[in-house]
Amino acid sequence: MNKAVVESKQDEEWQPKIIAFLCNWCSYAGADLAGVSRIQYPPTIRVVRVPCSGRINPFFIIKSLIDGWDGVVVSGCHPGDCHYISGNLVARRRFAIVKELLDFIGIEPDRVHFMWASAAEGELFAVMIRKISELVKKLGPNKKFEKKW
Amino acid sequence: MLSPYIPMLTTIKSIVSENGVNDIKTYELVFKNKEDEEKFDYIPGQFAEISLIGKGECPIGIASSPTEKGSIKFTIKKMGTVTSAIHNCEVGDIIGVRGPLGNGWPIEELKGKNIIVIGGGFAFSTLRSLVYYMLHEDNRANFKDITVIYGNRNCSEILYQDDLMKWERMEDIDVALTIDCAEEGWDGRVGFVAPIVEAVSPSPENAVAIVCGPPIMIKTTEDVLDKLNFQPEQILESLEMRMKCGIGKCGRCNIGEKFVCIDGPVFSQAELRKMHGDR
Amino acid sequence: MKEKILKKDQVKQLHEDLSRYYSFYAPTKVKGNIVFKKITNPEDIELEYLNSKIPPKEILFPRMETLFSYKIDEKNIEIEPRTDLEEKILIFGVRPCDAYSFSLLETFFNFGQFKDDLFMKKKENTVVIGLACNTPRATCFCTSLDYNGHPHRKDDVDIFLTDLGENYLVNPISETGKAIIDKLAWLSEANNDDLQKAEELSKKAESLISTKLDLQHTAEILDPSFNHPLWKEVSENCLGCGTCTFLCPTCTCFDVVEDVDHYNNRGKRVRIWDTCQFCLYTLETSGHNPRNTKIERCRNRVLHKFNYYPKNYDLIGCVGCGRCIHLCPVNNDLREIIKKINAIKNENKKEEVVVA
Amino acid sequence: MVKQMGDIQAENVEIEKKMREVARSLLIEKEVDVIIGYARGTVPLSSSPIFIKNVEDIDSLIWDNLCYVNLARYVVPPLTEFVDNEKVELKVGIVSKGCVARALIHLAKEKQVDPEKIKIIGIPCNGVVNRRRIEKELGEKEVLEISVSNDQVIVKGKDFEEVLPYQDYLNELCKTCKVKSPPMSSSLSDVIVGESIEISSVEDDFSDLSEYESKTPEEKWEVITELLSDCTRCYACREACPMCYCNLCFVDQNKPIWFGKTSEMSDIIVFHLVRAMHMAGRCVGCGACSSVCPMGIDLKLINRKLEKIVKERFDFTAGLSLDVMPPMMTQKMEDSEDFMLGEH
Repeated sequence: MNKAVVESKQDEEWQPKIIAFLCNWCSYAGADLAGVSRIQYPPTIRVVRVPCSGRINPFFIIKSLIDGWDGVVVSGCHPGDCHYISGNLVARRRFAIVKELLDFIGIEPDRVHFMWASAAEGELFAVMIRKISELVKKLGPNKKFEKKW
Repeated sequence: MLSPYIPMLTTIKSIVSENGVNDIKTYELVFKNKEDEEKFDYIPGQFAEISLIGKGECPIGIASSPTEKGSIKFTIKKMGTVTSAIHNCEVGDIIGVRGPLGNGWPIEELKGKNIIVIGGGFAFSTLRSLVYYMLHEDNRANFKDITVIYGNRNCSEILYQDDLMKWERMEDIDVALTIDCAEEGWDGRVGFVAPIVEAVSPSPENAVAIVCGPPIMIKTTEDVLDKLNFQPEQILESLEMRMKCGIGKCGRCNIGEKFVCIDGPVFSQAELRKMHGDR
Repeated sequence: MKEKILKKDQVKQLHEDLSRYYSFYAPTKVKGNIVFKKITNPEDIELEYLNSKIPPKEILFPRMETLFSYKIDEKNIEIEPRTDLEEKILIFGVRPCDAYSFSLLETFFNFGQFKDDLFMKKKENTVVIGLACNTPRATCFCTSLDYNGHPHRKDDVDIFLTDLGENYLVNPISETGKAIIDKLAWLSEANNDDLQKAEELSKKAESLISTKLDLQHTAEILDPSFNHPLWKEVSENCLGCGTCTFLCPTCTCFDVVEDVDHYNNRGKRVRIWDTCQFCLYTLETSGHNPRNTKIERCRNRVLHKFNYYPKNYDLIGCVGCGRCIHLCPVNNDLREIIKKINAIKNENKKEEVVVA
Repeated sequence: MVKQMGDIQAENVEIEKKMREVARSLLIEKEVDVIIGYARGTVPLSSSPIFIKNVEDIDSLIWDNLCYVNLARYVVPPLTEFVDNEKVELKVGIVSKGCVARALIHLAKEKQVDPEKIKIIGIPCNGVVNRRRIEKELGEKEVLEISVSNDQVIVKGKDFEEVLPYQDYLNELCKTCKVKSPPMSSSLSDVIVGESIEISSVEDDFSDLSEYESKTPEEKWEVITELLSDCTRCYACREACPMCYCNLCFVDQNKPIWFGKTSEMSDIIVFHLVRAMHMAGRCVGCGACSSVCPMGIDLKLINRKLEKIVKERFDFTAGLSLDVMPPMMTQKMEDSEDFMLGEH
């Protein structure tokens, strides 16, 4: 994970590195569909597959920011479609709080994104990633948690 | 003077898996600088802080004997953050070593005595060091009878099987191996360590018993040794505790006013009885 | 006369002269708290203070200190020892109790086969300018301690200042101190009146210390009291935070952690303050914790200072600054604990078992 | 609902007297085994939690404006005692101002305390004096005595006396507190000293937050960094918090190590951020974390924000009733998604 960050620092034109937590049943399949359908989206994201968006401990998001990822995106099934019935609904409440608190301490709101994407929404997934990449790119590198040396 | 917090660098020369489930491995380390090897002048029973740069440090007993020149050995069980990371290392990787630390087995006091070495499970590493040391041709004459009693849960968990097989064939050492429950293909003793000690029944005359193992084994063995008339001064134990610095500064490994890292880890039972502290 | 006079408005000049040779640390106010900081602007120096919130041990034994740093290059590792230990440090305006804590820490860090080279080197390069304590707090009890603690104790400093109102009486104590004073030729001479005034202030300060504790026998009383029910009693309302230990001038425990910079493949091993009041302090990997409840942890803190220190180093591990008393969130008063311990003396000495 | 300020000190004395009576009868009638209350501190500007088992000690109980510790902190895990080698859970009477009772109700909801074993001795509170602020503002003058009368805090020292306006020198969270007495709650057995209040929801406009919230991310980061820069990571805030009862806090977890234990700014901020995250929908706004902080860091910004989030999103205020499910323990299909990236 950190190797990726290091590489990004050496690139000529800065590209953000975004970590994406995708739920196994919908969003990961959605990303897959985007790939199979040859829909282009920027190569800024690195995917971590999780069983369900409810699996995502808010600490995953914060740890990603500490470790220097420029953006975080979390995606799960649409409400009502969760493979585990309500995992995404539980997660949604959690994310609401994470998002507000990150905003509250002064992390730019555009660094952390939450979305729903079903297995059929390859196109939508690509559109979203394009959008997120743009937003994060505009913010520049994530330096807030960088340690002093 | 080099800071006592700075490790000496070594490279892994070989890795031997010691048990069936593969969570105990013996690492043979070679110092990168020859001078470091001379500085690392140890006796059996001492330990060292093994560090994986970037991950952290943990105290591990030295499993090799000072008579084995050229390398040092550590037997490490996969337990926490650092040991798990060490288990992911390969031959050639760099490992830091800080030591030798602790008092070690009191070799001078052991001279001229019958030595009964009682070990249980994974705690055998510093005992291996001691036995190896005593069996060395330069040292063998200094010690009288050597008895080794070593128990394990099952036969796949027995450490240092090559060494033990060698010792079993030797004339001047008695080895009693035991496993907790009978197993197919095992023709040795069966039972916990304490009853085996009772069965072997070593004489307390001019003898020292060295006990190392899990707490419950130590407890039961102590009772048996007591029954066999061993005095508390004749029973030696090696303790372990959470440590960070290993040099008596970070504060956490105290039992009463004694620090396990500098005053220990070897204490006689008589000393332990006098110590008031949490352990 | 070796004593000199430093006018209060000359502190600026003193700072200017000395900060050329030394990193000049002095008490300063940060968000309402007095702490010792490196001073660049002499206006920031705050000498009218009771005592600093964080003890000046922070300068020699910082909250976070690099043990060594390293570079990782594929499989190769390069270790870089500390190179900044030669920095000349001057600590200005230290209260006598905290000045003694430096000597105490030196005894500890220099003890035994392994010396703590980081602390010792820094201590070697440190000049301490003490400041007499004219306004001891109600919680101070330095006069009860075994080191002849006194609000005007001069032994542990290089130069000793006494606040005479308008001026400071400057008293060079050590050879280093004398050499420094010799260089500061602009200091005016002190006269006998000044000395007498300082003497009076010293007596007055002593009389202001209202807490008197009998610590003569505490160590020996504690010996057989390891399992006394007292420990449950005194730890009952303890929260288990680290306030008492973090803000104690004699607490030295630390944790060693890795601080890795993944961006640049480098890192450092640092030591950070740790405290016996935390559960993680003694928690072993197996899950066993020798000091599992706050009863054992509170006991360890008291025993460490009042029993283990006397046994190991022949001195009490407390300077009597009273920080742990007035900063404890639940007012778990050390003085009360000592009184309770001393009361054991009169009890039947049979061992009782704590019911945890 | 602003109560007419009476003579605060006289009120406190009255409450103290009644409280002791109630506590005494509870102990005598063996309704509880131990009373947890406040005792006079040995230093000014403090109070000390006390565990009373004998009726003779009842007179050590006090009630004043410095009872800042949230006593609900001491009942998780439950207090036990060995009787004939058997562990017995004690019945506890707790001196409870509004926030202590709220914490207990919430803990009961989280199944951390058994309502059967808890007896709330309800106290109407008129706020806790902001001891850290007084300490800081009086600078390097030692406070030796503090008293409250009418609407003034009188602070005395060796050669000074200061009179401070009471309302200004309350804890920041007490200033906005709307639940001064224990909220009536059917299944926690209560004894109320003074009047109790029936309250099912709290109205608040959170106007105190609007200034901060209008800042840019950079400014916010700066404020937070500045606020927390003194933190020594002694964890007094965590330990004093009735809701921080985890056996193993995320700070102490070492498999995996989530973040550093150093005193670098980024680590300090992460600690407070994640602690805040865990407090969402649970913080009862007692302000104990700020009162106990040895460095005098006031966490009210964070506490208030948490209150605001759950109030606005889930219309919930922690610890008011045993019947409402806390927001983080449940979910609804129609929860707002305004924070999510949509197709728009």
